[in-house]
Amino acid sequence: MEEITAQYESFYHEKGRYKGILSWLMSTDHKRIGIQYLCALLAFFSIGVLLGLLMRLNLIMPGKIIGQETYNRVFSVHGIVMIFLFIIPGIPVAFGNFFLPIMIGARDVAFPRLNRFTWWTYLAGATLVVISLFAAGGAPDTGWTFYAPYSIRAKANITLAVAGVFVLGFSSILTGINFVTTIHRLRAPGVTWQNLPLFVWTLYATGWVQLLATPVLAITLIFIILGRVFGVGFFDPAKGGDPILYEHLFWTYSHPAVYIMILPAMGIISEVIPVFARKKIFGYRAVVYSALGIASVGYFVWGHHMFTSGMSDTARIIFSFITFLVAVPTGVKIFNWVGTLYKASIVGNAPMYFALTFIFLFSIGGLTGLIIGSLEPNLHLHGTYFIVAHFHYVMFGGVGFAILAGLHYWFPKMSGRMYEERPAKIGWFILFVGFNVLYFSMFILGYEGMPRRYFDYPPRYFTLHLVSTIGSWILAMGLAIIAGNLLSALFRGPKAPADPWGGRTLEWTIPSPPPAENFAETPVVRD
Amino acid sequence: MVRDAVEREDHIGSYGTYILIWAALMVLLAVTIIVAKVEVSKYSVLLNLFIATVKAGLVLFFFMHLKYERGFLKGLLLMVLLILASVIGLTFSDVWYR
Amino acid sequence: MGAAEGQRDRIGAKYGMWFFLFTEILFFGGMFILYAVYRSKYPAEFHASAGEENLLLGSINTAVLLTSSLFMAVAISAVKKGSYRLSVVFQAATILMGLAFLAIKAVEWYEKVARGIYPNSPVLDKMKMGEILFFGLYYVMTGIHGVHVFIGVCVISFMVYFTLTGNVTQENYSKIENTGLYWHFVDIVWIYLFPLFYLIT
Amino acid sequence: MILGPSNVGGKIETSFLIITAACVVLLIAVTATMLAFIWRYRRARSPVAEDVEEKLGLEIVLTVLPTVLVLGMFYFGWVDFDYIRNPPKDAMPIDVIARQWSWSFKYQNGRQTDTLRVPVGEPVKLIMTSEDVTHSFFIPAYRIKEDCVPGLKTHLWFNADQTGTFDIFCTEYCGLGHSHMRAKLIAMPAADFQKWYGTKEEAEGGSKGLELLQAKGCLGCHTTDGARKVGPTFRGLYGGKVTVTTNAKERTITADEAYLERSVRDPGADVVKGFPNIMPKLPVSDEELREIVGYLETLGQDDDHARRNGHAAHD
Ligand code: HEA
Ligand code: HEA
Ligand code: HEC
Ligand code: CUA
Ligand SMILES: [Cu+2]
Repeated sequence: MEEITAQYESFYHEKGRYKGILSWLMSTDHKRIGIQYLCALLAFFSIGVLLGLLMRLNLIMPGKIIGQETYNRVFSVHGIVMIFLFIIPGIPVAFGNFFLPIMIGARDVAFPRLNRFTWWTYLAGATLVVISLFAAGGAPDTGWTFYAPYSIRAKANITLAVAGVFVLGFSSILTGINFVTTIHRLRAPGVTWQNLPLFVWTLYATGWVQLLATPVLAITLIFIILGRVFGVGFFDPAKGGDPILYEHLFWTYSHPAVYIMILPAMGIISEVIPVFARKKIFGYRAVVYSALGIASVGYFVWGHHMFTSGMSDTARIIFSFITFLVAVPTGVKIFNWVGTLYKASIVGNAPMYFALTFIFLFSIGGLTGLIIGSLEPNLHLHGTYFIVAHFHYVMFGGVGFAILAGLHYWFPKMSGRMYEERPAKIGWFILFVGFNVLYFSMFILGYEGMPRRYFDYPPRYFTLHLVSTIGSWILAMGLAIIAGNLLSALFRGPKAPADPWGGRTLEWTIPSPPPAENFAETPVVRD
Repeated sequence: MVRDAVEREDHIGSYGTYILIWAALMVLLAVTIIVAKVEVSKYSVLLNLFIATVKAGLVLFFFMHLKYERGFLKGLLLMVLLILASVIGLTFSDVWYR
Repeated sequence: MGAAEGQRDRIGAKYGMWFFLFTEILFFGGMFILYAVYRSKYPAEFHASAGEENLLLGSINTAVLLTSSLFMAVAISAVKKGSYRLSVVFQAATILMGLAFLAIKAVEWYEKVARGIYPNSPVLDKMKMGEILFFGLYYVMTGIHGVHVFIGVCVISFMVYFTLTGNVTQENYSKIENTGLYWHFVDIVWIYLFPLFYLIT
Repeated sequence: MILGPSNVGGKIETSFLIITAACVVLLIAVTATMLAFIWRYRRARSPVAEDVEEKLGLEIVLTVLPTVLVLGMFYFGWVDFDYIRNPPKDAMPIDVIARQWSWSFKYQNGRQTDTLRVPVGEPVKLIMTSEDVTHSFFIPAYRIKEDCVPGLKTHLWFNADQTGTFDIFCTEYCGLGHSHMRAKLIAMPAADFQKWYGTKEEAEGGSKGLELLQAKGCLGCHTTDGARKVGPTFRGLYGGKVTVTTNAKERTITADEAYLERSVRDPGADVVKGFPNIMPKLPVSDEELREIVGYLETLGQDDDHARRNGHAAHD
């Protein structure tokens, strides 16, 4: 496809109703909104990382730096920030907003003003969460899961934090609606369901999960607030309530939520690998169906978080069975990515490094997911560091590395500048080593019985905690190199061409950064 | 876009149909109250839920024009209801056998 | 197409609204799950407590809401046919019906609160567990439904304004059409709440 | 079959090892294939990519194979599950009561302790519940756990195979003292157990007051040996100086009898400096309170209150 020269100014110079900073804050341009989301996300992510490092530091000398009460608040806030503020909105709102309309040849999303509104709701929700940290009463200390009845009795600022998460959920739902509608309505001629870019497909599946799962969380959180403020005892055994029902409702959202995180990540990987392997993805249709399969089956496995909750044995067996079924479409995806490398011509750029490590780390995370999804091992491993290791592997090894892959892959397009390869790869290597030192030791800790959310522990676990903490420092170093490299490229990098990687999707046909309305004229895709 | 040609001409419901539907809804309301008061059988609760579903169907298909939508939207609605039903079912696999 | 045109994509807007209603189905679904579980645990208490509800007011309210749905449907057809005057009249009637619903609901709540039955009240906390849950669910479900009715009333008020100022017209009626979808949906929720709280005696 | 310190532990360990082995094999297969492709088809060796035709047959194999594999794993996770979950009829029942942040074990003859003692070679059934929020009872050595849910009875069972002392952890987050909500399990020879079971309780604690502290769960938050837990230690408390916050004002008072009683009856009235105001109002009769206070008075006096409470409890 021939290159469209920029008759438009770049969207950085949008001339609208507003000037200066307001031209960003009030803009309904999906690209500007995407970039603002990205900045907000990275800011909250940094807070989460710092809290993570603080926890690790405490765990090698319990009580020396922070007390027990502080530790409980720190891991709760770490979880809340990482899950609700960073990783769930994560890829869709940042990369999705920026690239979804471009990839389907549209000028914007279906409801640009709604898009702007979701950004403000996101910020409002995040602000509420942040206020809850500092207001009298103190930061929430319930863990990110807000288990009742503890969350109904605890004295900390749980009402505020929960209200914040509710608002964030609202924002997430509206984003989902917006994306699903966009994909249905705004595809350019020739962009069909059969050749839709895979990233768009995963956003579509994610949109549905957001739409159908988040409201369940919303109502659950309302129950918590009603319980705290009005004494409505839905989960209070003294009033006939059933605490296990809370867990059901919570995980009915929060398991599908892990697929809200991972599906778009898989989308990024499905874009990056074919580009750097210089060929089409192996089994396009299988990859699409597996995304839809994960999204739909993933809705019905929530009970695997509750194998030791006192739930009926019948339900445990059913949920374990369905849990194993989810692994099949995921396996199909892994096989297809690996299959794409066959007879390829692999170019080793940083995005590809991150994408390939994604496959390895996510496989470890996912396969350990199967171990804890089995009925018997779960009795042992639930509530231990094995779980902590599992979800950090899938969430950072998986989603985190996918974000890093996407960040490097799309950096030239978003910023108009190129980053340097060498530091990126050095950073990648250190991150990879640190990551495994940090989290693999947690598998062993968990197997030996170290419970999670413990501020203090019997001395026999000390060595592994020490190893893990040292890993966290290595990892932080790697992350710093990566971040420093990208930041300096943002200001000093050389100008990026329209298509530095040889990408095939529509965003590479327009200049970097893309002009205000993306396309001079609606593109027509012929396959 | 071509694929929307059918939907371009939007259905305009006639006042008469609406009034008929309304009348039917009122009759069903009366029936459901009677069923509950007379307590014909212990299944009256189920019967009432069934009547509610008929009422909801009338509102959906006529007031909300679902009857004139493409199968696509009907399919999606069905999917959503099935998901809700499955969630309730799975929850009861715990509640009933605990 | 594109940003500006996307705004006028009537079918897109309608899909968006339907998707939102799907969300609402699961939102209320969460409450229905709670209801179903507790009712299966405490059938006798639920049975007994439902007798305390004011069937007359509940039935009137159902009729009011169903009628409001009729008015709304007529108002939309009127816009599509270009009879804006008629539409405004029926929209106003819908709003009145909505307010009447809320007023009757308020009377019902007031009756109960006057008897000391409200969440965390000393009277209620002394009752049986199933009854505490029944009335808790009653307040929460009708309360959240009431909030939806209230939001609907507000939105329809805007529609009246839009119809009068020519913002909603025969050619551009997405807004009112979607408002209608929302209003009818809220009606459907009530259609289920009514038997669950008033008719299970 | 792997034997462990208990029957269920061995079974769970076996299933864990089988499933883990399968996962490791899969991981190695996937990773090795990936690395081999990366090596063989890197730019330098394979300058031009060849598009491979989609093969439906291969896709089907790649879907069916994992399905079979996961069903196998599910099966190995399930085989002994029914055995593990269903206690034999003759199992000795012991009530487990969890509360913030301590455990109580009640035997059938009414004996109540904070250490779980079981006979080796006899099945034991734990009937568990909680008095406040959700906790989880976990014996790492036996590889079993189950939540203790308020308003609900859950159960676990096992048959100890070896004598020994094992950890008990709480693994469901339950608030401030969660990480200190630990206890010990002592598996003892059946004969020793019978002897212990038969003797009267006085033999162990010595004092009625200490028993009450145990039974009421005070020792979940307080210690008698000078270590700081969730609350201040009782050692050296009586007669010493305490800095407390009363109605948002700080003052230093002497810990006399009246103060001790007030601390239990109305814990929020005087909040000890450096501690959160979280002590619950526990049901204690006047009689019992006198016993408790009497016991606390025997724990000596220590004026250096700051040192006493600055010391953190580490195992
Ligand atoms: C991105 C997030 C993410 C993802 C994708 C997953 C994916 C999976 N998770 Fe995970 N999980 C979490 C985030 C995630 N999880 C979090 C945050 C928690 C803890 C919450 C808390 O308590 O705080 C958790 C907890 C958790 C538990 C509860 C543990 C407990 O508390 O007792 C379980 C139990 O079944 C589980 C299972 C699984 C399974 C089976 C998958 C599957 O989807 C994985 C599928 C992937 C693979 C199978 C690997 C790749 C495939 C191959 C290499 C091909 C070959 C393999 C086969 C054919 C088998 N997870
Ligand atoms: C996305 C989610 C996320 C992330 C990123 C992290 C990051 C970290 N986490 Fe954790 N963690 C959780 C989610 C997350 N965490 C959750 C949900 C819990 C459970 C809370 C609860 O129990 O309620 C938890 C709990 C938890 C515990 C257990 C606490 C306990 O049970 O007592 C520990 C212990 O060490 C820990 C450590 C860390 C460390 C050291 C880091 C970090 O410092 C690691 C540093 C960062 C990386 C690995 C980089 C990955 C890269 C990216 C994500 C892309 C970023 C892009 C750019 C930089 C441009 N976390
Ligand atoms: C949930 C944890 C918890 C439990 C259970 C608990 N306490 Fe406390 N207790 C505390 C905390 C925290 C403090 C310090 C703050 C305060 O004074 O309220 C405290 C303070 C005290 C003090 C004052 C100590 C001092 O150093 O001045 C006494 C006496 C006391 N408790 C006795 C008891 C007795 C007796 C019981 C059992 C019936 C008990 N506690 C159970 C947490 C607990
Ligand atoms: Cu009890 Cu944690
Ligand atoms: Cu899960």
